[in-house]
Amino acid sequence: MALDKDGIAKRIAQELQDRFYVNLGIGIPTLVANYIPEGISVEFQSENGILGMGPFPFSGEEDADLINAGKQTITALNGAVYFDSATSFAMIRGKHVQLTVLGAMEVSENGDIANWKIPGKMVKGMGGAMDLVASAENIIVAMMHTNKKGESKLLKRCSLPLTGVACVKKIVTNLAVLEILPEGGFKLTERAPGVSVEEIQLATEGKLLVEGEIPEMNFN
Amino acid sequence: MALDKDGIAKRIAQELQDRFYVNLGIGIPTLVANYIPEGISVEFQSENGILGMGPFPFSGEEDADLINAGKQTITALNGAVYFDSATSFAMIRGKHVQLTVLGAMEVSENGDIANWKIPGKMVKGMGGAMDLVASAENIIVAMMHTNKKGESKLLKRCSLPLTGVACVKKIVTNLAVLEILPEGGFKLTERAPGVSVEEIQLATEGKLLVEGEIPEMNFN
Amino acid sequence: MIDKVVTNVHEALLGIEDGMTLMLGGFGLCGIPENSIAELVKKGVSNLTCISNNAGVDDFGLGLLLQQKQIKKMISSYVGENNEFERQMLSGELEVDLIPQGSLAERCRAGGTGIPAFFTPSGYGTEVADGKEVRVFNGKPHILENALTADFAIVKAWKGDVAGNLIFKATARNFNPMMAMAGKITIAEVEELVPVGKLDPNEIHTPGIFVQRIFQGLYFEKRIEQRTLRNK
Amino acid sequence: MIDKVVTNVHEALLGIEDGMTLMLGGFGLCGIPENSIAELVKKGVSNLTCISNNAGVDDFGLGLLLQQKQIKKMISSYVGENNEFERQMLSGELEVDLIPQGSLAERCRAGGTGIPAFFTPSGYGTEVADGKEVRVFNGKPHILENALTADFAIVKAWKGDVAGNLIFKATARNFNPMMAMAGKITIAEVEELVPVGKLDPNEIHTPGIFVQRIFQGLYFEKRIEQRTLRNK
Repeated sequence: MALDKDGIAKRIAQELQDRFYVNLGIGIPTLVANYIPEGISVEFQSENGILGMGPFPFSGEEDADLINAGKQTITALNGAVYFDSATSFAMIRGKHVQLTVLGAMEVSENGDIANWKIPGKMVKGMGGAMDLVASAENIIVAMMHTNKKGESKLLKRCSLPLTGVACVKKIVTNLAVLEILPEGGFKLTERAPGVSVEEIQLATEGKLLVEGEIPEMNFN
Repeated sequence: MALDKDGIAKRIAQELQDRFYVNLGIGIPTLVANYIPEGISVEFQSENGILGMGPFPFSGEEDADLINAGKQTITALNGAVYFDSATSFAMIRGKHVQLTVLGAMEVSENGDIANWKIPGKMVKGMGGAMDLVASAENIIVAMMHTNKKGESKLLKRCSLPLTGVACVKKIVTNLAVLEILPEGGFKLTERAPGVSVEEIQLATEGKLLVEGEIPEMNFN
Repeated sequence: MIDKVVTNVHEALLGIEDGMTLMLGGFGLCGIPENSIAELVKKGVSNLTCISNNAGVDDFGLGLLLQQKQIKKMISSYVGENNEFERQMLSGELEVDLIPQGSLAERCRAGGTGIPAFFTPSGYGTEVADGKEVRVFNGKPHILENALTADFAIVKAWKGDVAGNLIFKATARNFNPMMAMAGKITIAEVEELVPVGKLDPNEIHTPGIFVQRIFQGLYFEKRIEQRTLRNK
Repeated sequence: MIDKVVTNVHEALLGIEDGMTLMLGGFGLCGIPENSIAELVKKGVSNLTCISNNAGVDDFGLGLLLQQKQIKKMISSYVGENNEFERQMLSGELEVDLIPQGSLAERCRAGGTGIPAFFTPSGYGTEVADGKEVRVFNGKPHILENALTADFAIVKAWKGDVAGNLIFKATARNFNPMMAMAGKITIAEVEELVPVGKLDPNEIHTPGIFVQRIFQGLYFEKRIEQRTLRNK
C-alpha cells in the first residue's frame, strides 16, 4: 500500500543521523520532526532565523514573533538561538546544515529539481529553496510519486523552471525510495509496503534502475 | 610658531560637525577627541568593535576586554555598542562613518597616501587604514609637515607603497591646513600662528597653491 | 550621543516620494513595520519599488499597499498567500523580481556594507542566473549578484534607544538588520523606545549608526499568519 | 541539543597537525584563545599557517608560537609591537600576507558563508591589488577578494553553553565570530561554560552550529597591551 504523508516523513526520519543540523521544508518535510529516531540528537534550523526549533505551542502560548519558515507559530527548545536572515543563509550556503529535506513538483533523473513556479499560473517564489539546493551536501526530496493528474513527477527532464541543477541525491515518495546516480537515473532502493516494482516503474517517467531484489521499507 | 601635536588635533577638531560618526586613527588623530567643540554631538567609532568610545579609564577600572584600535584601554559611553570586525568595516566601507582622521608618512598632490610600509625596514601592516581611505567620503590627514630628517611629507608623488589612491581631501600639519584640489595640488588655506607662507612653501615638495592672503588658524 | 528620535510616524516618513525604492523588514507578517505601512497608505505615495522578503497578505502588511496600487515593483523571495498580488503579477500590472531568499538577505547586507557584488551558488542553472556572470570556484559554478540599496529602509524592532540602537525579538529579527544597513535613510519603529544607557551595549543587534530616525510605534497588531497549536 | 563539550584543551586540539591552516580570534591581545595557544606550544605542531589579525607580542599571544618557529606563514592586517615577528619577516624566515583589516574580516566571513569571492574598494591601487581582478562599480574601482577558510578555527568567548552557543564580551568579540564560521572544525574556549538554557537565545553572538568543540578555559591572563589611564 502506498504511504501517506506521515509514512513518507517517517521513512525520511530514518535518514537522520546523530548530531545532524537539519532544515525541513514546508509540507511533508515538516512532519519529519515528529519521527526522530530514539537515541540521536538532531537540531532543526528554520531559515527565517531559529536553530533549535521545538514543537508547536500550546493554545495561549503562541507568540507572533516566534514562527518558522512556513509562518507557523512554534516554540524554541532549550539551547535555541535566534539570528538574522543573512546569518541563517550563512549556515545554509556555508554547508553548516547537514541535511535538507524539501518538497518538489518535479525531479529529473540527473537530479534537477523544480518546485517554485508554473509559468503563467502559479508563481509563489523560491523562498529559500534555491539557496538550500545549491548548497546542501545532502538533499532529500519528499513528495508524492505522481501529481494530481496521475502524471509522474520523476522525469527524464524537468518541464518546469528549475530550482537547482544536479543537486538531488535521494527521493522518498509514497511508493519508493530512490537514489539519483552520478551518471543519471533513479536507482530504486526500497518499495513502500505492498507496492510492486511494476507499479513504481509505471509511475516513473525517467530512467528507473532496478537491480536484484528490492526490499520493502522497514518501519520497525 | 609651528603647532605641536595637540595643536594639530585642536585644529582638526574644528572640522567635526554635529551628528558626525568619526573614526580616529592612532597617534595625533586620537587626541582630536579631547577637543570636541561645544554644542555638537559626535560619536567615535573604533574599528576593533565599538561605537560610542569614551575617555581612558580611571586606574583600577581598566578592562582587558575593552580597548580601542590602538590597543589602549578605554571606556564606553552611555549608548555605546559593541560589534564584530565584519560589522565594524560594514560601517566604514558602507560609508556610515562621516569622517576619518588618520596619520601618514607621505601624501601626494593628487591625494594618494602612504602610511603602512617602508620596504625592507618597517612593515607593521595597514591595519584598517586601507579600508578607511578607500571608503570614507571625508578624510583628513593629521601629520607633521616634514619627517625626522626634515624632508617634506607633502610630495609630487609618494615614494613609499601606497595605502590608497586619490583619497585625501584635507591635510592638517604643524605648519598649515591644506586642501587637495580635484585637479591636483595642495591648496594652502590656513597657516599655523606665526608661520609664513615661505616656510610652508619651503617644507612642501609637491605643488603648493597660494591664492591671495592666507589667514592664520583661529583657535578661539 | 546622537539623538535619532522623531515624534511620530508622520515625521519619520517625511521625504518618501513617488517612485522611490523602499526596503521593508519582516518575514511574512512577523517583524513588519506596521505603523509605517499604515502611514504609507495614508500618505498615498505611489510607483514604489518595495524590497521585502514577502508581500504580506491581502488585508495586512504590504498587501495594504498592493490594494491601493501604490507598488510598481516588488523584489521578494516568496509571495504566496496573497491573491491580489498574484492577480496583479499575472496580469502584468505589477513588476516582480523574485530572488532566492539567501541572495536577497546577502544582497541587502552587501548594499549596507560597501560590497558592490559577490558570487553565490544560489540560482545557478535557473532563470535567476539569466544575464548574470557565471564563474567556477572550487569546481562549482557560481553567479555574480549585485548589492541592493534603498532610498529608505523601514524596520521594526522590539526595543530601541534614543541613539538608534536596536534589539529585535526572536524570529522577528529576520531581514530587519540587513535592511537597516542598506537604507540611505533608515527608519526604525519600535515597540519600546528607551533612554540611552538602558540597553546593554553587548546585546544590541543593530548599532545606531545605521539608523537615522527612530520612533515609538503606537500600536502593533502583530497578526499571526498560521496559528498552529499542539494539544495539551 | 547537540553536545559540543570536550573535557580539556588537549582533547579540544586533537587533530591539529603540522602544515595546517589555523584561524585564531582576537585583536591585539584582546579576546585571544590563551589556553589553546599554550597547548599549541606544548603540542609543538609546526609549519602552521596562522590567520589572525595580529601576531601577539614577543612573549604573549601568537608571539609564543613565533618564538618556537612553529609558524610558517602569517595572514594578518597589522603586525607591529612584535620584534621577533619583524625579524623573522625581514629575514625571510616567515612568509607574511598582509591584508586590509576589513578585507580580512570579510574574507573570513565569506569563507564561513559560502561566498567564494566578493568585490571591495579596499586596497585598490596598492600592492594588495597585485594580481587581483579590478572592476568598476558606480564609477569606482574595486578588487576581487577570495574567501578564507581554515582547517581549524580557534576562538575565545566570554560565555558559552553546552550546545556551542557563544557570547563575547565588549571588544573581545572582534574577529572571533567570523572565524568561528570559517573553520572546518571550530574550537571555542570560554571563560564560563554554562548548561543549555542558561543563555538567552536572543543574545547569542555565535550560534552553536558553527562550533564543533567547546571547553572551559582553565586560566585567562588577559594581558593588557596598552594600559592607558586618565587622572581622577
